[in-house]
Amino acid sequence: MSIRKSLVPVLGILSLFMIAGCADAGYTPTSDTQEQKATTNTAVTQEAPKEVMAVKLGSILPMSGDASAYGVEMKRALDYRIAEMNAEAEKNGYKVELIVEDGKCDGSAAVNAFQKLTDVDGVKFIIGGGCSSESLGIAPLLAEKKVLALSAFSSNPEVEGKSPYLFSLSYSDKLVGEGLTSELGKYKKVALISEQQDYTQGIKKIVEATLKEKFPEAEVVANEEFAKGATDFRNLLDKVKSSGAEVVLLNPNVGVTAETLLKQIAEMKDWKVKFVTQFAYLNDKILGIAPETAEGMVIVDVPSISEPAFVEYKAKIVAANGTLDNLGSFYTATALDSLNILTKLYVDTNGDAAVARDTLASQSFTGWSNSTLTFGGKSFVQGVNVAIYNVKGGKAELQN
Amino acid sequence: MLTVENLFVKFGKSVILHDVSLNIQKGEMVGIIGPNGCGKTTFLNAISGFVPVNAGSILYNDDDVTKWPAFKRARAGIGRSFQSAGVFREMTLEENLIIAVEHAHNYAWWWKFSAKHRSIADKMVDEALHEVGLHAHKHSLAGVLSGGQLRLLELARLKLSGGDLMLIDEPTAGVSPAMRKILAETITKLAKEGNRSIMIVEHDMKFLFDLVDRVIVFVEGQKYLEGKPEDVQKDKRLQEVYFGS
Amino acid sequence: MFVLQILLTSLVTGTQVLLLAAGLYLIYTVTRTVHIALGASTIAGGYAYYVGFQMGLPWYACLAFGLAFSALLGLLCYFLIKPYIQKSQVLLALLVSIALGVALEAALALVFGPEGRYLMDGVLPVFDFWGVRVTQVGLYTLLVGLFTGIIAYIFLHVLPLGRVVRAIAQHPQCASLMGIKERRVQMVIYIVAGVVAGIMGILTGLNGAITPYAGLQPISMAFMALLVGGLTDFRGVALASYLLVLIPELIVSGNFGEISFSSSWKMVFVFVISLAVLALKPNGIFSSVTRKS
Amino acid sequence: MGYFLTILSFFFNTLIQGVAVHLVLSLAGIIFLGMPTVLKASLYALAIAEKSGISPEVSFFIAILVSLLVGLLFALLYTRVSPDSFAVLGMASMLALDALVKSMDKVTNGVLGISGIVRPGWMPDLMMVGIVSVIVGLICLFFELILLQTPFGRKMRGFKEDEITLQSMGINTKKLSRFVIIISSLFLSIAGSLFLWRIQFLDANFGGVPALVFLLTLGILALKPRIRFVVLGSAVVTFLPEILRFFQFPSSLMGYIRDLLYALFLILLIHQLHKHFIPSRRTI
Repeated sequence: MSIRKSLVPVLGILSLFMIAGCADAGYTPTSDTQEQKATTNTAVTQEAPKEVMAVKLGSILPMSGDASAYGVEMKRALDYRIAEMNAEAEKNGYKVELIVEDGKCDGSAAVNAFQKLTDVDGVKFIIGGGCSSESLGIAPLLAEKKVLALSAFSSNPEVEGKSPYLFSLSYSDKLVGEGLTSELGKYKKVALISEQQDYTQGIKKIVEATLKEKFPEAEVVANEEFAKGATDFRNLLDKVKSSGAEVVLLNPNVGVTAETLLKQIAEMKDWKVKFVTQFAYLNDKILGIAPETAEGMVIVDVPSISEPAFVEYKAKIVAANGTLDNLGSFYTATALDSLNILTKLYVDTNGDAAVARDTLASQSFTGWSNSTLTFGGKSFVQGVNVAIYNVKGGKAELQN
Repeated sequence: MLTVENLFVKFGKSVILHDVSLNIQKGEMVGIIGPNGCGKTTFLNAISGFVPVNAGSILYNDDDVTKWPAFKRARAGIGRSFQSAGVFREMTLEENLIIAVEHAHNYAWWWKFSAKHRSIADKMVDEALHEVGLHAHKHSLAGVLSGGQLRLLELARLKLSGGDLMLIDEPTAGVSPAMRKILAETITKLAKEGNRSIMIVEHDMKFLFDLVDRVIVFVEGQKYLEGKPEDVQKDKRLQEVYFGS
Repeated sequence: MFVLQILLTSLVTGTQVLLLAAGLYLIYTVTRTVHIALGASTIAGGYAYYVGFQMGLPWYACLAFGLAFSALLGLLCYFLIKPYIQKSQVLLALLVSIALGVALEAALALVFGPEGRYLMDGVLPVFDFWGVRVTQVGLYTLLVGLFTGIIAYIFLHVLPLGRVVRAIAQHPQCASLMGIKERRVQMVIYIVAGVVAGIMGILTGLNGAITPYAGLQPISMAFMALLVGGLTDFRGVALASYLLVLIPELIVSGNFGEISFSSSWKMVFVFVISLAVLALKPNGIFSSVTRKS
Repeated sequence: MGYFLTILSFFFNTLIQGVAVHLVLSLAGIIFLGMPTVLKASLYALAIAEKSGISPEVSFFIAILVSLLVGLLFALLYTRVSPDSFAVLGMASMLALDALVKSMDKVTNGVLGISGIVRPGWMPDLMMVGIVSVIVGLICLFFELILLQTPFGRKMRGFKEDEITLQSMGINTKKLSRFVIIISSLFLSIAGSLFLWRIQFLDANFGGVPALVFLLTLGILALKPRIRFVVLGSAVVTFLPEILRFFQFPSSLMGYIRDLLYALFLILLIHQLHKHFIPSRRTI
């Protein structure tokens, strides 16, 4: 009978496992980039003369997929700061080792990366998740393993209260949503056009809720969604136009989708209506394509950091490791703050994540992104307010 | 055994079978001949259920099977062979026959694991293979057999399926004269043993006339001539059909 | 006026699907292969045009470059799928075609990045008449669609090569008996289908933007148009292409008081309609029953 | 230790999917491109049931029920339309379900996917999930081993080669093909549930063309009606992506390189193996 014949390969495969298993010990996944490898090697060979604490931090960032630009640029900022800190390792008394894993801006990949960081590398302090989908993916696992996660640019309001061990230095989209709604509330008939993507869906949910709560008399006459990466919005725009909306919220993802949407609105020469949008349109190249359509558009966005010391420091990182355009000034600041705060907590609590969590939740810290960074028991940092821009002649000018 | 009344088969606008009626008794061997495209194979397909019938009825052992699907008719006992030998080339000869045995006697799913069942089935398969002289190839894939051997295997399978009406479609197509003699013996044995009725569609008139009790000639989807082989052979209308007047 | 505008825009989208369905129809009827990779090769044609556009070539040079690339791609697809056509292994031909589609899309994403690209700068020029608007590219699409339809009709029903194609489609064996070099005709068909698909890719890219993974949805719709329309008559396929675009667009654009579906629901309705039609008439709306045996 | 467990449970999870694909694609020759749809539908059933407060075990049965239901729909469709229509409709169903899931965000949480999926009580950590995957994987493999020895197994092999001859032997090929589609849907949802409990996150983009290519590669590797090909196929598909880790690709391109290599591997594989494939089903 063929059972005997088919057992042979089964045993063969299982033995393959044994090899993979024991090879596992010395196995460091190659998703770390080249220089990362360099740092881990130097840490092992160089015998530190004085007792220097090894601060082991993990990080889950979108290194591939759609948001890869954010992950790659944030890693540049982190690497620069770590190199700076490790140069004075003896003086500070600690040396930082960062293991970066690719979360692919995708929940299941983030969970894989998390399991690898915690099981294989024994990490207890994590900078990340990067995208909101990554943070939401790993949130349920944090408490179980007592791992502290501080995110730099997860802004989806669902992160609020998701896990006592998950914090985000980013403003919550709730803030941007409320800013948008206060603009939309000035009109009776409102239309929403949003892309099916996690950031834009987060914004849409907040705007819908806040409109109902704060502006009951404003009627949502059209609430349109389009699939991610769509390129033809003409029928959708005609439907919104025929709904008689006085103000339209444009809520696409940044980049080509936002540009295509504006171009196809510009094709409708006879449609005069007020546009309100989020930071996707805070981009002179896109506004420049159809200045007369964008005239009078209101853009609600994140505060920008213009403090000279920070601008100069950021310029040094760009000179050393490359551009940070996609990450932007605010998120570069939160990236550096997340590293500094986690390192400080690790040193103060000698790597005890539970105590570090309580400290982070209760006390306040100083950082680049804000003079005082306090969580006050919340998942999002408190005291961040939005910036409002008005478009004039193809240029976005700060209003307040 | 089998009664066909006013059978009409159409494809789109073209009429393939035109008002055909036929009757076959138990144990009778009937041959069907006729020029290409006269509807011989379609007639077999209609009886075995592979082609829908537009009008008329087919009665088999006093069941009206006109509307039955093909597998239901086969279960009722209408066996069928094909021009290009309905045999599974990727399976061994033994497996080809085992499928028929286990289905005809509806063995339980675990029969392969009981020695008793295995020996009974083995005996049946060996016996059938010896009858058609293919026992030497029992464990080789059916794909290695020649055209004639494939037909013999198909006949062996038909015997094991145990139907009492066999529709055989051009058994001699592409078969050497020597093999034709073996085929004729096998078909006769098949009919005599189980007192089965056989209907053979064939081009080779000499092969057919020695074998069957009655011959029917089809022309343009209609029954044109019927009778004993000797009478039909001498009938000048037959010459007209084949060689033109 | 609103409904008229929806009709016109859907007519343009429907023509895009029709162009793809025409390519599919040729390949499917002659070689019985479900050529999924045609979706990815339309996008590749668009990217070829984009490369020319980046190099600053005039539009006709870009077009020539795009179509030449599509033809080459059609040839490559043919050579990769040829062994399976001869041995009539539909399953393997389909799997190779799917894998080819995935490989092409991944390669495009690697070379051009996941972000969309424009084949034309700035806002598209628009024609306004009777309160309805159509983009210049949209008008070209309609003209090309009409032109291809007429050529296809003449090609299939008048010219000798057309009869050859239909002969191979109905009965490949006896076609080769009559001395028709089946191999060469199949190759020509793959190239022609590639070029027609390339035209579609370029027009779609010009009319909006082009992204590497935009090939799967149009090819699925074109295929469903092929099946819903019935494989025996291209006019059925043409009508089905427009119906499968128009009906979902109307449902999605309609505002029936409380329940209103947004445009992300389109693919759901396309699938439901095709399922319903094929369940009722498995051979498509316009197919005539022919003797199978 | 954890990473080894992940690979182990991934392998056995692939094995269960391998059995599902082996039955419907390799054995019966049915081009079932709707497999990712069945998988995604049953996973969403499990996730939504759990999120609405139902216990994981009961949610598992709801997922099984949904997969059987969707499998039945595909089974009825298979016997109604031509094999090519069935293949194309299967692929289109992937796009339709994706659009549906992302648009009904009140129920499915839309593009954000569903996170925090709870494992059953007796399966608290990765270790237990790994062990359960191994056990269930072996049970499914053994089930198919037995199945191939039964009359059903032989009929399926016959079905792939020549459905007409089977019908002429009195076998109801419509019932046969429906049964095999439903059985493979059942296996798919078992594999899917184990995967979901391991990952505890259901991504809205799950089950697209990459998942289809994954399943089809499994099907092609195991095109022979023998169990050892299913095991071999699952091993190759599990360890293939691991090879990629040893090349120093810039991580932002990793996703696309993986898809490209997978697809090229499939084309090469078919090219090598097609010499001894049997011609597809003959109609009279």
